[in-house]
Amino acid sequence: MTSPGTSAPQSPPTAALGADPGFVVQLDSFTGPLDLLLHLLREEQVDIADIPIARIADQFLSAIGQLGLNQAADYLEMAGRLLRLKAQMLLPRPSDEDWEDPRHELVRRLLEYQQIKEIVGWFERCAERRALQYPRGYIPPPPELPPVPLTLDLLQLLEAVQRVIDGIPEPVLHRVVPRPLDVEGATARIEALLADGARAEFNWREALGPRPTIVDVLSTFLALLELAKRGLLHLHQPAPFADMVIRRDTALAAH
Amino acid sequence: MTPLSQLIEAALFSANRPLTVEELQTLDAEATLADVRTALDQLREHYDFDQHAVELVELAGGWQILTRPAFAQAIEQAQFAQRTPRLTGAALETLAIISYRQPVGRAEIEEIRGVAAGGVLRALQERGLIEVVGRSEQLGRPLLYGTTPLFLELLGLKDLAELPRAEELTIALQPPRPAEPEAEAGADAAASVPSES
Amino acid sequence: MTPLSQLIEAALFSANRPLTVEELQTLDAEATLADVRTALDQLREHYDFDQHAVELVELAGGWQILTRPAFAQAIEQAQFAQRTPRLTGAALETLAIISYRQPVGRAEIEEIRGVAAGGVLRALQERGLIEVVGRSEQLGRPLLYGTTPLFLELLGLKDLAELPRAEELTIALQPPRPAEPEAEAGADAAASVPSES
Repeated sequence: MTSPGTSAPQSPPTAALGADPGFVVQLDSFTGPLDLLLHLLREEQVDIADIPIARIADQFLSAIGQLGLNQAADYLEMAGRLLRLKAQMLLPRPSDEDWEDPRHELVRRLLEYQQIKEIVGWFERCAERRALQYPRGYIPPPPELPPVPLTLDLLQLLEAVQRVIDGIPEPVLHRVVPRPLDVEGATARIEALLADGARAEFNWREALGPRPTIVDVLSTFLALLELAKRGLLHLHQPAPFADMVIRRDTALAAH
Repeated sequence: MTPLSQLIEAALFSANRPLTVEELQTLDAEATLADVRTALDQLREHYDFDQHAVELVELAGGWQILTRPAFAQAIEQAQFAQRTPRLTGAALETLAIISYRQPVGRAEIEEIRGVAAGGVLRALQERGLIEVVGRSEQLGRPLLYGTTPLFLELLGLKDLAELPRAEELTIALQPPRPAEPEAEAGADAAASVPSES
Repeated sequence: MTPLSQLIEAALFSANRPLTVEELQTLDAEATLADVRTALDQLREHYDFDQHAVELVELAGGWQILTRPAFAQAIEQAQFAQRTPRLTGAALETLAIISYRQPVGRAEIEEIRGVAAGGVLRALQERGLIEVVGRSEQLGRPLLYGTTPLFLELLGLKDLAELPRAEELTIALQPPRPAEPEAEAGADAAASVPSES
């Protein structure tokens, strides 16, 4: 899901994000962002239905400050969600009746996840009980038996052929139809990167967006070629098969 | 011990997994399924009555001879046999989701856990605890997963119907699909599910 | 059954090798070697007297519970009967892919069916229906499989040209594409283009 290298490089959030020095959690012991979130809620002894989003969001961010990059994407997604909620909670409420709690979806997911955790607890007790019973340790080797005569006919084979064909994912072309090329979107992403004056060049993969599909790759590629043709950027490849590097056109930078 | 109980005992001693009543029936061409069940009962009672250290356990749709829990500590201390390695938290959560929602695709699992699931799914498949049971009709025809008999064996369950029902859990969230106890129907059920939604 | 015989039975059942009298003594700190020998005798007599299908055997300097030779034939027959002459669905589908796309490598088969193919390929090879026909020029030089003369014989075909055409399987799949195109693959393909310009 998170193929490293394709998504824009994400630096892990640093301790600067509202870290509480007295607050230490061992992230390895959590199975994911929801697990961590549940732990924080339990620590704070708050009601799941009425989460103090601002406080919890800050704690979540400080907790993931120590994250390794390979896990980062899953936790960062949740961090982003919490920050968005934090902002939404600060908005003035129209009236109590009309107000739709923006936390609703998060609460639903937390409850669903808690249910999974309860089942996990039940599984663990079952497995623990089962592990107290040992099967026979020595299993005699299976006897050497003459081969069983085999029956096979053409109809069986052709039925299998049909099953295989039925199971083949739709050809690529068909799947492209509902998601046409989005060269404009890709152009906007590239222009945003070019607008960042701090960097003279960047890897073209940064322009792909999160979780790129083949279509995204093609769109980005076409946009790059178009922008290069218009003289807005230079493309170059340091070595065969290496990633393309995008460089702002110096004329544009001066502009 | 009747001749059939003896045959069954010998077969169960020679197998490294639970054997079904149907498999045990092949031991004796004359025996009916009812005969096999009677002989299994006799064997179980015999082990209990004579206070053997082993017992006959119904497991994953079949029968297996296992040591009684009371002797676990002695076996472990003497290190004559090894305990099955424990599953990680991630693996257990994934199994929990699959066991209740099978047939289920990777995207749904990832949505519930909030974590990428590719590695865990592969590990569970390699351990033989889950298997591909079909393909979804949805875009890209993603693979659908279900649990295997080995999963039931690991937890010591007779069948999926032994899983706690949603109403029995403290968090009373109804899963979108109720747990289907028919493990065998996996592949066929997988193909028919999308038409329901 | 005395407590020591029970411990010994549990240990011998769960161990994967014969256990010596000294090893068995470690089960009970109070027991002497003579106690262990007495308990072993009791266990052996119990198995004999009650006509269990298993017996206590001294071999390789230790003790082991083994099924009695008298039942070996019945178990073999049952294991034979349990082997069906029919191929499983997975085996048939794999065979279908190989027959229409030979020579074909394992990766391609797995891509089409979306399931690991190692076990099925081995089974088909053991049954003499497929064989290794060469190696691919691709990275790692994977093995390529094709069907055997026995395959044709079973289907009553003179040669492969007599197979009914299944164009979807031979043509529509070319070039095979993964269900979910990995961004990596796409990126590499795209990245190699500019070098031409």
